[in-house]
Amino acid sequence: MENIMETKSLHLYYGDNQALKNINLQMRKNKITALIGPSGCGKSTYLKTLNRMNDLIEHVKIEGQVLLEGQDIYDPKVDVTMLRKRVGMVFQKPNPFPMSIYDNVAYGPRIHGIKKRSQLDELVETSLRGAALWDEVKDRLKKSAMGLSGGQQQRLCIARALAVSPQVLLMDEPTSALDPISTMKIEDLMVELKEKYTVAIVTHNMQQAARISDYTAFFLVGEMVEYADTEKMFSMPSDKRTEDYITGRFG
Amino acid sequence: MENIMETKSLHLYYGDNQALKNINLQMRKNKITALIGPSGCGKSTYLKTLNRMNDLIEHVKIEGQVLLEGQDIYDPKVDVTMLRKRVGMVFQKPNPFPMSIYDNVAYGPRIHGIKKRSQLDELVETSLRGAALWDEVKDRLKKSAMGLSGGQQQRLCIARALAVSPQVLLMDEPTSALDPISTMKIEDLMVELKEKYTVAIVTHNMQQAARISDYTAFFLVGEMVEYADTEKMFSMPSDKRTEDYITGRFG
Amino acid sequence: MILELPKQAQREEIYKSRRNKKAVETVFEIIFILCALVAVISVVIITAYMIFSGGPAIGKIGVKEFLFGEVWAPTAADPQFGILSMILASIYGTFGAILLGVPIGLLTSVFIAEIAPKKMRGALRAAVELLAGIPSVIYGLIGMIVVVPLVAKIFGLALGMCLFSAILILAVMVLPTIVNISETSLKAVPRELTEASLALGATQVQTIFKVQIPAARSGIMTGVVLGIGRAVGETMAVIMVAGNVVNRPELFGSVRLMTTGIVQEMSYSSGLHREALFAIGLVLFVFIMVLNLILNAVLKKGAE
Amino acid sequence: MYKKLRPMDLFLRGLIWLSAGVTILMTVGILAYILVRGVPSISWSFLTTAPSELTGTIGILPNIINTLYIVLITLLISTPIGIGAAIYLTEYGGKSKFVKIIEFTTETLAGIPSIIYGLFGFMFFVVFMGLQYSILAGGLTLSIMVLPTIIRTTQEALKSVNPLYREAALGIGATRVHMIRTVLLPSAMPGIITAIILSIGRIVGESAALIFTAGIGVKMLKLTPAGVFEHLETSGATLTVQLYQYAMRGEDLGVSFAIAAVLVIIVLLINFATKRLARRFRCG
Amino acid sequence: GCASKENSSTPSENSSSAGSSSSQSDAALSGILKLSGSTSMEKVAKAWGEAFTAKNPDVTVDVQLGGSGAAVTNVNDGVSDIGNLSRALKDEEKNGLTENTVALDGIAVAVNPNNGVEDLTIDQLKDIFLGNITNWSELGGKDASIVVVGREAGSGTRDGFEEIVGVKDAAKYQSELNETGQVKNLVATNENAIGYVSLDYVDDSIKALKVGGVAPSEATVKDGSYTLQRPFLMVTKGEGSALAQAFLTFALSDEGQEVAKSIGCIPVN
Ligand SMILES: Nc1ncnc2c1ncn2[C@@H]1O[C@H](COP(=O)(O)OP(=O)(O)OP(=O)(O)O)[C@@H](O)[C@H]1O
Ligand SMILES: Nc1ncnc2c1ncn2[C@@H]1O[C@H](COP(=O)(O)OP(=O)(O)OP(=O)(O)O)[C@@H](O)[C@H]1O
Ligand SMILES: [Mg+2]
Ligand SMILES: [Mg+2]
Ligand SMILES: O=P([O-])([O-])[O-]
Repeated sequence: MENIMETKSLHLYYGDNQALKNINLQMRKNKITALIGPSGCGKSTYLKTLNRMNDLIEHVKIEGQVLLEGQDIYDPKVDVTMLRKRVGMVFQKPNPFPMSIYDNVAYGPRIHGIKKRSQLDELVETSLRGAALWDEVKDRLKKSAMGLSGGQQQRLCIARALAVSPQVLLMDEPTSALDPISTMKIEDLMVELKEKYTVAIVTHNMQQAARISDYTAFFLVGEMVEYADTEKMFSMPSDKRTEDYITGRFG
Repeated sequence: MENIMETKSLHLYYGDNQALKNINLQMRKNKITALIGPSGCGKSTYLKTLNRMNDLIEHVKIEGQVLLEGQDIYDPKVDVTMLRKRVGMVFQKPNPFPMSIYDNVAYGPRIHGIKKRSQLDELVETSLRGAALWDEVKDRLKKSAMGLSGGQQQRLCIARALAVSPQVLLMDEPTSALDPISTMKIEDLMVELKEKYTVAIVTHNMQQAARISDYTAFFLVGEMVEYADTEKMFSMPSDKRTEDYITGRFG
Repeated sequence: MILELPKQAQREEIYKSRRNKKAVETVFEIIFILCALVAVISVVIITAYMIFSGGPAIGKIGVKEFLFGEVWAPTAADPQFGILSMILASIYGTFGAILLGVPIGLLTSVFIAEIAPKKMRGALRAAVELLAGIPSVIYGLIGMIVVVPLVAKIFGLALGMCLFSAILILAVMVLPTIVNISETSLKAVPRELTEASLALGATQVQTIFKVQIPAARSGIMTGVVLGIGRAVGETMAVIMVAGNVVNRPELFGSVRLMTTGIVQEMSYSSGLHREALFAIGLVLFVFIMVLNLILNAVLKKGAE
Repeated sequence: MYKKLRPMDLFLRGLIWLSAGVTILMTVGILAYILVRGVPSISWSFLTTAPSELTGTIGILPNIINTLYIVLITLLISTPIGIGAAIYLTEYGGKSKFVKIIEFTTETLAGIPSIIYGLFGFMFFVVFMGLQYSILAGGLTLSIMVLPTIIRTTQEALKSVNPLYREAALGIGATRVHMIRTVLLPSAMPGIITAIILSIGRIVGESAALIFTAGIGVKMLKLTPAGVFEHLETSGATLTVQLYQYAMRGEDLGVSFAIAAVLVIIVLLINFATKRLARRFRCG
Repeated sequence: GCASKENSSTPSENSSSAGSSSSQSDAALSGILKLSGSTSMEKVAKAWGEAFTAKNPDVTVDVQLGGSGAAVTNVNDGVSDIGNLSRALKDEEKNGLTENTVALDGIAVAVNPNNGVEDLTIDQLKDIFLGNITNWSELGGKDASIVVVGREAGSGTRDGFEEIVGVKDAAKYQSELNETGQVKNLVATNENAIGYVSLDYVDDSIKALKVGGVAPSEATVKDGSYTLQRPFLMVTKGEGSALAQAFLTFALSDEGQEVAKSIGCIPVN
């Protein structure tokens, strides 16, 4: 099995406060990896280290390595914008830009130098199709994205991320703001996406993790307690704490 | 069994939106009644009709009757402040006033005309004892309440409510913001309180409802689906939807 | 479903940093820093100018003679530069304005935030904003034409231009500042506190005075401090109603405040006289700076 | 449980109503007084001529033009600088000491009374820079004066832009400058326009800082290419300054009130515009 | 006399004496000419400015106020090209300045038209302004306290008045105002006020008292019988710019003096 991303003895500190402790995790290519754990355990923090969104925060100190196809992404020579193009991110709350649906999706490609109208049109369509949103919005591409429902907005954000054709797609609780039907659509989508992309998803919903992911990592107060095949993790976790958490005994 | 509060065919509308539909519920004296149901089903709304906190919201329309010991509390002649003195409320998020611990507890009694220092001292002590907080704060009564931990603050709010000696105590998810240890303390407290007060509690935590309440009402999109003895409700709910909810099949 | 993405959008080396992109970033960052520096430089230059043009005069006149001298005779054969009367007039004027403006302003803000019918609030706010937007010269005009004769009539004065008239005008002028800021901070009082109080059986008025106003204290203080700043610094409205004679301040006597003292003589003064006027400016400036520090302290305390 | 009378409540309630009543009556009174006395004196020729000593007529066209000039110069200088500074403070500075210093100085600038700006502007621009009493000197002085308004309001606008937009843009690989240009500034635009309108209000209402810098000239603008620029070098009274002149001399109170009415109408328009924008701001 | 526009229509036959530049260069003149100083001279300076611009359309004449004291400071600082003074230069001010007497002016002692008093002696004025006499009844008026108003410390009018009346730096004012027009306004609106203004500001809204039995007018000022008088001066730094010189020449020309007279000033001879 091929690993696309890998973290080696990763430690992360917010000021004096250690948020990640010695994380070693290999993310398999074209698989969905779910990150679970109680609130504040460091899931989001971990996700953000994977495309250096933590750079925006002050006083963050990172030790260890994060490799993308064997290259250390924290190497000073790395161009962060190129990295983020390859490792895309979808956030917990849908955050479309206050512009048209079309412009939202075209935003990334334009940044990365695509100017030709026909090419953009094509990209926007494929991305929206990819995010299972095309049919719902194809007649209103020029309308503001703010008029979409929450679920549609979230899929738009996914389309926006797809439009720059990332290798890895990071999703931080992408369905927590959504109703059950939208949630289902996005779950289906993720499963489809993994044919072409590698997906990492943070979720609070154990059922969701069980339903869609191939691998699951369980975090607890900054540590990765267990990382395993999802099926195995949910049927017979090797760590007592994982079991407690999965069966709802705390959290 | 004596009923202290009772609602008869209660309907409540926020503008055009009906939030409560035909609620008939008798709250037993000196018992704990738990209100459960998925988010948005109207639990908080129902609780607030019991001491007319809904009066603060515009465009609320209420039909039906809410009786406190047989008196309709929505009678125009009713003095709302006296009603609220009799039907106290503790909120989801601890909300102590930004003043000393002592002044927080003495706030209600002072408002209701108690000025004598000795009397206030005594009331503050009994209320804090009642809320199982006395030992922790007796040496810092003059310190700001903002310096207390979340669990202590919540117990302070309970003490503050007790200080006006209500008959009924309404609690809206009083432990949702708290850590497990604080939660346990407050649960113990509630069980103690029911000897002297009648308690209604909204909770999202099924285990909590099962642990502490005598009666449970299950709400779903504005309707009260089922109301029964807690033990019965959790062992053999009579409604399919209740069962689905309790067993975690939705919500 | 299979995604077909154009070739151009395929993998690129993450090391391939585009140099001109970096350069643009840097250039803009520098431009933004420079913009930000303008504010700092302005303050530095203004401060330096105030000190260099006002400081020496204080030295020549003597700190004590300047700040505590009561005779202001800048063009006399033996000139004297004592500004005590002006300082006192400024302080009294400001104090009076605050004394009148704060209670009215605070209660008005309570009215707007809590009591007024919802539909009225917008109109009220608009009215207060209008009050804030009216140029001070117009207050001066109203003061001259309406207030001054009225004060003269009511109190039987020969001339209505006096400290009292100035106080009335200043009180009106600080009102919107106090109303606006108090209202904002009253609205910012967490709803939970209000609910908690009401749920304990407190009436609305009790809740306002025992919970909401105390909780909004730091915001209200901010309003007061800003109001003081506005009153101390106001010039044109005051010059039109205060009489402008350097007198030991009396409520119904003609007074000259620090600000009006500067305007009154600035354009024709020369030599030590002009420096002395700058020195008044310096005193005013220091006053405002101190206020500012107090304000910051208040805000910081509020944030805790 | 039935209602009872609470005298203290009633008393305090009465005080609140009284205070609010005083404030409202005063506002309405001031407004009505000015409009009633001023509007009848506004005529077409009053608005479109220059005053003349030779013919003894009074007109405020030069004052209107001077006001526009000063507004324009001030905004041309302070808007870009103010926005740039605000961007630095919200997007680059973080919580560094430098940012604290800038924020403190901005506060300071905001607190300095306009008479001090007048003094400073006179010493620095009029005398030291040799600009004499001129519209340019006035505009430069006011540029410093309104800077804090623009910085702070823009800062607020930038801060209130949904932080998720920033993450989203950067998450796709946009550079910071690109993100600012394509996402931040458009979203903050209503706030920035509000800042500009607030500044216009401040400039239009200013007098103390202008009397010593822009002076009290009432020269007509010469409508030649050179004249348009030459006007910057002449002194010029804005409407407010002119109002002060007429009011203090009391020669013709009708004129003072007419100008006051014009100013009040401008203030009303400005307030109305900011309200509209704020509403759009909230929805957008 | 100089009292008002109506009665000053006699054409002046005076010719200019101070200026020397010829009028053929007028056509080439352009630029901005900045004046500042005396508020008493505001009217005449602006009137000359208008007339001068009418002849030389490319010239802008920009008149600032500030009082006579400002004239000297501003000319020395280069803030103004010409300074207007409603008094003679003091010795210490003469350094490097060229002075031109462009008109004469009387200082009118102004009271409210409803005031019964008509005539005061210099000594009575002195007592009033020193605060020795504080009630109009002491002067034959009604029983009301006197409101003494004056000008700020740099004013030429104040300087001239206090000098002649003998209350230099000793006058006790109840209000100090910045401009001639403000004094006029206050006196016009306050029945008990007394102040002093330039003669060309006198109109129906105020009453100019006789001083020692002499009413102020062009004739009494010119023959010196009205003692409260002073010159109007325009000063330049050194020779002044060509534009300034041309302006002064114009002011002192027959045409210029006619303009001065038309707005109520007393021409120089
Ligand atoms: N910007 C920050 N500065 C300082 N500490 C932070 C910051 N962001 C997160 N933390 C801390 O780091 C820890 C991990 O936070 P993180 O957001 O990764 O948790 P999480 O697992 O995503 O939780 P949740 O499920 O609530 O989103 C927490 O203790 C949090 O308080
Ligand atoms: N002030 C209000 N105005 C309009 N609608 C409201 C208001 N408060 C609540 N609602 C609506 O009434 C319904 C019931 O709300 P309520 O807060 O009672 O739910 P709840 O059961 O307490 O949910 P939760 O568990 O999330 O607290 C919801 O649909 C809610 O959107
Ligand atoms: Mg998270
Ligand atoms: Mg609720
Ligand atoms: O303004 P003055 O003419 O009195 O100097």
